[in-house]
Amino acid sequence: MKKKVLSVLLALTMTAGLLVGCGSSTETKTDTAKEETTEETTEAPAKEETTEKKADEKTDDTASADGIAGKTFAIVVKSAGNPYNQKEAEGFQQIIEANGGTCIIKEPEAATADAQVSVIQSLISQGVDSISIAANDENALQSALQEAMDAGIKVSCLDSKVNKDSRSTFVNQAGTQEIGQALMDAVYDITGGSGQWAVLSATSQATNQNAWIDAMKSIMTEDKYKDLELVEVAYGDDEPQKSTDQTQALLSKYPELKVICAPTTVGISAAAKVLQDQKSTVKLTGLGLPSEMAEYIGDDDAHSCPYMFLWNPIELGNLGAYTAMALVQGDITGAVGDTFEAGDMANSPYTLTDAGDGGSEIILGAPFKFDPSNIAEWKDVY
Amino acid sequence: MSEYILELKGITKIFPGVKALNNVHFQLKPGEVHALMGENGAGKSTFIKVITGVHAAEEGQMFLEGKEVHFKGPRDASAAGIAAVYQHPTSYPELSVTENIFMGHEQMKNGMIQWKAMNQEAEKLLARLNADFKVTEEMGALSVAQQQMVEIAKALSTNAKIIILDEPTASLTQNESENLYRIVEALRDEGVSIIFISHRFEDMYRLASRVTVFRDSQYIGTYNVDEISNADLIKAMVGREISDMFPKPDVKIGKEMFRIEGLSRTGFFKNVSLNVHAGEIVGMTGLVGAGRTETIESVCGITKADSGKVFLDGKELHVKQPLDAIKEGIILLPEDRQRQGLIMSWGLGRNVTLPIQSETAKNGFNNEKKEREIAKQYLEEVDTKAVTIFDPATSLSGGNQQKVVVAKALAQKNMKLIIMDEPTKGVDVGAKAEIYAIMGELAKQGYGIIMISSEMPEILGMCDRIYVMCGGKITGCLDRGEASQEGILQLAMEKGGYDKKEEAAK
Amino acid sequence: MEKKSVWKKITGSREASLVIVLIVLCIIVEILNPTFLSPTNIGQIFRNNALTMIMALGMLCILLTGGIDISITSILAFSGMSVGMLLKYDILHNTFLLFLIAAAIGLVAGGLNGLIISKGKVTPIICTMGFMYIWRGLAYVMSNSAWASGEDVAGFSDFGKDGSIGPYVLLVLVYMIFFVMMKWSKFGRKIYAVGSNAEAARISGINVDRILTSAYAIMGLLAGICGALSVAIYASAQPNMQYGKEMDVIAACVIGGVSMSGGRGTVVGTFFGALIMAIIAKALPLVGIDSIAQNTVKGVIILAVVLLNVITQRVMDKQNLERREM
Amino acid sequence: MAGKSGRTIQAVPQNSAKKMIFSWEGALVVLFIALNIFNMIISPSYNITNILREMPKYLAEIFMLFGMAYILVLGDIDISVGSIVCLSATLACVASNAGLPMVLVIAVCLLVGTACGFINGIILTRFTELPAMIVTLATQIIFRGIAEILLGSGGSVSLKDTSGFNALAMKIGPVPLVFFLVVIAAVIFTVILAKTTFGRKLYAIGSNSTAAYYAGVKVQKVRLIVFTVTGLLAGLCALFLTSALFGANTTTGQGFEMDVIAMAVFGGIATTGGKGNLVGGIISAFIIVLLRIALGQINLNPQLILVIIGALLIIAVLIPGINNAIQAKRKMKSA
Repeated sequence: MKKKVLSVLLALTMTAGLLVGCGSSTETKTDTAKEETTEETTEAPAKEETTEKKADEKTDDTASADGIAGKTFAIVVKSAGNPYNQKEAEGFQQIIEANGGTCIIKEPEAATADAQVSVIQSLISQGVDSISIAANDENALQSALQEAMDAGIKVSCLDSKVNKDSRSTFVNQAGTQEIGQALMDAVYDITGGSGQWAVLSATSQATNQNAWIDAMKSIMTEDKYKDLELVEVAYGDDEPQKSTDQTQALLSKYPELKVICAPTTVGISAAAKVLQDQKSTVKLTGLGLPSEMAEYIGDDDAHSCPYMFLWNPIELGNLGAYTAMALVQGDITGAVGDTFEAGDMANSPYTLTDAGDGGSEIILGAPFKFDPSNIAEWKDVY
Repeated sequence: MSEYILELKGITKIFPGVKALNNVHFQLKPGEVHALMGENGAGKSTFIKVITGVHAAEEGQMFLEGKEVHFKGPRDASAAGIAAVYQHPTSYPELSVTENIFMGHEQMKNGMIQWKAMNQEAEKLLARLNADFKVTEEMGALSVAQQQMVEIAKALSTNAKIIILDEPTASLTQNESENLYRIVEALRDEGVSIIFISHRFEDMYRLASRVTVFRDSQYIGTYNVDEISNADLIKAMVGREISDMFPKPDVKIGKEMFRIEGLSRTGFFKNVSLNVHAGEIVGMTGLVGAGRTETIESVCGITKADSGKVFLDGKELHVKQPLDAIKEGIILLPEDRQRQGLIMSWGLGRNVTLPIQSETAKNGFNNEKKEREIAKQYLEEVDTKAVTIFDPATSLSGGNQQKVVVAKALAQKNMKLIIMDEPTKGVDVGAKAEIYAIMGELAKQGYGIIMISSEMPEILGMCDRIYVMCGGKITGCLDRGEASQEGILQLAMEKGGYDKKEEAAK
Repeated sequence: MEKKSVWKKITGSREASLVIVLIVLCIIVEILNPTFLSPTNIGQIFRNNALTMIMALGMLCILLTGGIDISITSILAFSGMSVGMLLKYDILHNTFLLFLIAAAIGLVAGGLNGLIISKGKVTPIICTMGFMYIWRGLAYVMSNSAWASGEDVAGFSDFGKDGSIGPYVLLVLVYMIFFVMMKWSKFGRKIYAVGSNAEAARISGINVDRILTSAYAIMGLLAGICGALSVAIYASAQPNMQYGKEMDVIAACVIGGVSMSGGRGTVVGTFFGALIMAIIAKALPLVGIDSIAQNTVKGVIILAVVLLNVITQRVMDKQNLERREM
Repeated sequence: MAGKSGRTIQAVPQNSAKKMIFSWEGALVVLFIALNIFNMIISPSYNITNILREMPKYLAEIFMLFGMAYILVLGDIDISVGSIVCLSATLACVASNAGLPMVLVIAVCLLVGTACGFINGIILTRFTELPAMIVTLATQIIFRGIAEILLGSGGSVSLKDTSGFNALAMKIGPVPLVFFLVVIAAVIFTVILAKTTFGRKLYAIGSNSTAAYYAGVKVQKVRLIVFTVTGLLAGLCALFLTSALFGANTTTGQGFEMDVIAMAVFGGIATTGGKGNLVGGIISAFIIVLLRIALGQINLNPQLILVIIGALLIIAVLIPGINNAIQAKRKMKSA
């Protein structure tokens, strides 16, 4: 009896709450149109039609309007509490706000695709105009992002892509092939052209790292690198403790090892510390944040890493912002061959190129080399 | 200097919702054994806890050797030379005997516990009590009687002037009790004052010189043991007269209904055979650890026997789990009511209908209305002192809890054999008589009854036949006529049992 | 007769059976990879797992009282992040003071757990689950998405540098203190008493609430110290540090024979349990188990050791019963 | 019968409105209403369409609440459910990509979950000495570990053909299919727990498993069933999660176990067993989900959201204790 009454009460409050919710929603500006159409139509196809129509209207509006004033741009990073992501988001925010737009920086609760889905859903609710995302999984966000696109939101990704059906375009920090080539040449250079080397990656599932490692492997088949032997790809799961264990295991398993290449920011700093503490002759290269790695970069034996690479996450964020603005303003649609201006960025204007997966991409530039000569200058930037 | 070593005046203790003690008095002379009696719930245990500083009384004064004292905690009492051995052994099963003895007053040197010295001291204490176990043994591995001895050793280790024994004999067999009596007498002769709480009259007669009775949280009176009759004492405790303690009805014994043949379980009991007839009350007695409870638990499917057969009404049973036994009509009233018999946080009604809920249910849905009716019927039938069937089991006294367990058994319609394991353990005298009456009634209705008990009077008073066990074997079977306390004791301490006799015969 | 009692001692003691598991594990790994038992490797085993090993002692106290604490790595992250931030923004560089601050943060966090559990009568797993979210979240908020990098913590990390004896000294010191405390101090024995029978402990004058609070406070203290130690060893403070590792700590204790229902467990057992976990972590990459299979192997080993404990216990019980046979 | 004193015992249950309102569930209902009002004030996007759109992912989690509630009532715990979701989702994707028809894919997903739950149950019932916490901790690592092996170096698998899973994600009007399924499951599980003999047995075991065993309850069989069903529910969760993610990866379902335990505990189900009911659990699940949605909509730092949930959890479990203390004091005065 008690429970029956309770459930009735519950049902009542739910409906009441929701009704009031609908009422109040009509006051919100961006949602109004969509809201009413979904309320009136019950069939799914009809809904798609209306939302598409709405999307068209929006594009028309923005094309004629001046700039992006009043528009909201969201950036979804991979995870919270990571300076690389933070710099990327800051770069994004800087450009959007300079141009009069509103910027939302969204961090998922955890570094998982699940958590990013909730974030995207929340952004759709808020009726943002653009979502730029650094994906934790290439495919898992597809349905959420398609829903966003159906709702008229421009979706682009940066840093770590989603598949071609889930995005308009991808802002790539550097070409996969270029990164592979740069790292491979670094290994060749540091080993002196022959000997054993190993890779310390993030998780075995990390999309970017896997792509780069694959690129390195394919480059290694060239005749130039025939004396190099890749002994193992170890995974430190982007945890300092596990990365340390793995680095130490590499050292004791392969006494002949000459170079470790760590294309991940957590892995490279953990490995750098191990090598430097042990005064090991093994050298390190890879991709790392200058601020994290300043301690370990140097040409002498006291430092474990002669040089490493990265791109500028702030510039990546900047370019992501320009791309999102161009999409919202209708300057580009995401088709290969589109070009757009990106303020005073070095390589502006940028052109969309074929990403190799059927979609388009925009490449920021070549990876940047950090060595003892410039590390001091960059370590305070990012 | 006062005549009394300990004196309490006008003690009142209030718990949320109840007055556990209402203006009670108590006087203890140096070097006497003073019995404290009363039904469960009369406030004895609370009173003890007030003396030992576990509870602080709301009103009243306490004098130790004439000086008023205020204990803020058990430490103060212990420092003043008061030690208590509680009803439920307050031991630490995972810790060693030494540690149990010295917990709270370890011997220290430079901030370090002196294990070696403590072990030696503990050995001395145990030797004084004629104990036969090592001080390094884990408490949990000891028998109840041995644990009791550790508790006494613990009291002695504080050089207590006053030792309180709260129902020390409740879990002991006759000769274990005898040993305890000797220890208590020795302590008394050394000048220690002892407060002794017990439900057993024999304890009181054997040891105490004076007795104080509490009833319903109130002080009734203090009497010299020599001067008060048994009936008067019971009347003081219960508040009414109990005419017949053991109302054993004259029942015509029917045909054999239940038989065990050669039941064995490694390490617990071996080659146990017994039988029960319709309308017969069969007793099983022996020392604690003789294998009585373990045998019965195997019969009821709680544990598995290694070999042997069980027959009910001529049909061999294959009991794998308790439910199988219950379905066959073998109902067990387990020894430990609070752990095995009842779900203490539940209402009485739910407890009664737990085993039969599937039978009253429709398509798996509980028929709550019918369950309430059944619960009410049987709880009233055994005359449970409760207000509603929704009262939690925790709110009842031990005796009434036992009645709920009985009601739970009675509610099972297919009951044929009822096995009661220590049915009156921790039950006060009034409720005891009522439980005996129910047993008699059940026998009259033709049920077979097995009663496991360590209490000699009820075994002798209620049983038609008595099986005695020792060391996991049945050492003898006595008829009502031929049974005597001495005869039973002799069998209970005899090792070897039937086998030995058979071998001798060969 | 003498022989039998020695044998009985070996089979009867859980620590002894742990040593056997440990030796077997070491032999297998050593055969598969002969570099395993090199001094460097052994040193690294202790250094890399110092955090788990130290926190296992606190967890021992808590499991002894019959509780559990799953907030420890969040407390660790919070205190570690505090240390990292103090260093990053050049507020404080004194190694000793930083450890002291980390310890104080841990003590307060643990004490809070203890107070809510003992005075508020809240089940430990729920209370510490709440704080697991809270401290971790606050670590993120405090970090403001920045890490303390190797350069930021440069001087401080010398304490935990490979080659520095700092972590070893700390490890040995903490184990010695606990070994003495749990066996020879009144406080240590009171923890056992409370876990074994809280009601009895209350009656014998032990302030149960205070012991409970202290146990959680000690756990917090160790977690706090480990926060600073983690920053020193890995020369980096990140808000997600040691995420999920509380389960490793609990597993280490259980493998070491600490009962989750309270009252049973020793410092020596905990040490061996933590060591087994450490060796698993160290050995898996060394023996060439494919890295994607390493978690499975780790889980199977934990389960196997725990089941082995139960089976051994059952066999021992059965033998005891047969001995009792008349 | 003998000794009868003619005393009667009340057997009519008292149904007082006051008791109901002051129950934990009553408080939760009030909180639920208050929360909705609060949410509407803080977030302009908080309306039915958005809630229904954001909810399916959380609804999939709520499936596991039912199993977890049962397990907590038993006095056990299962921290492997998140990993079971991961393994089931992985195998479902693998099966779907292998070209199996949707019906079989669903069967695979549910069977894998059930099998995992059964493994937990078998270990726990065969080795009753072991606490559920440590066993499910080990299987938590193992189940996700197996998924990691299956997923291989990519670490994620995506559906080649999403049509089948699209059907699962379909909406009836604005309401997603999964919402109806959750409601149906909620009714079934609530009724079973509250009204049937099986539910009563769960409470009996959770309150005192020894006494329940003596009273003829097949304790280990019931535990085995409950753990297995929880596995099945985790499989169901995996199915709907996959229909939202179109794939699976090694982090799928991570942390779900803590989410559902928090929901159950906030709903008044004690981890010590024998207490609480699903009405409370379900209301609290919606409270937590709606709070998350609203706070997400105002772009609060997600870590702060976790801090708030953590604090709410602790306050929720502290209230009964404080309440008891106050009541005891009041009784003390009246006595």
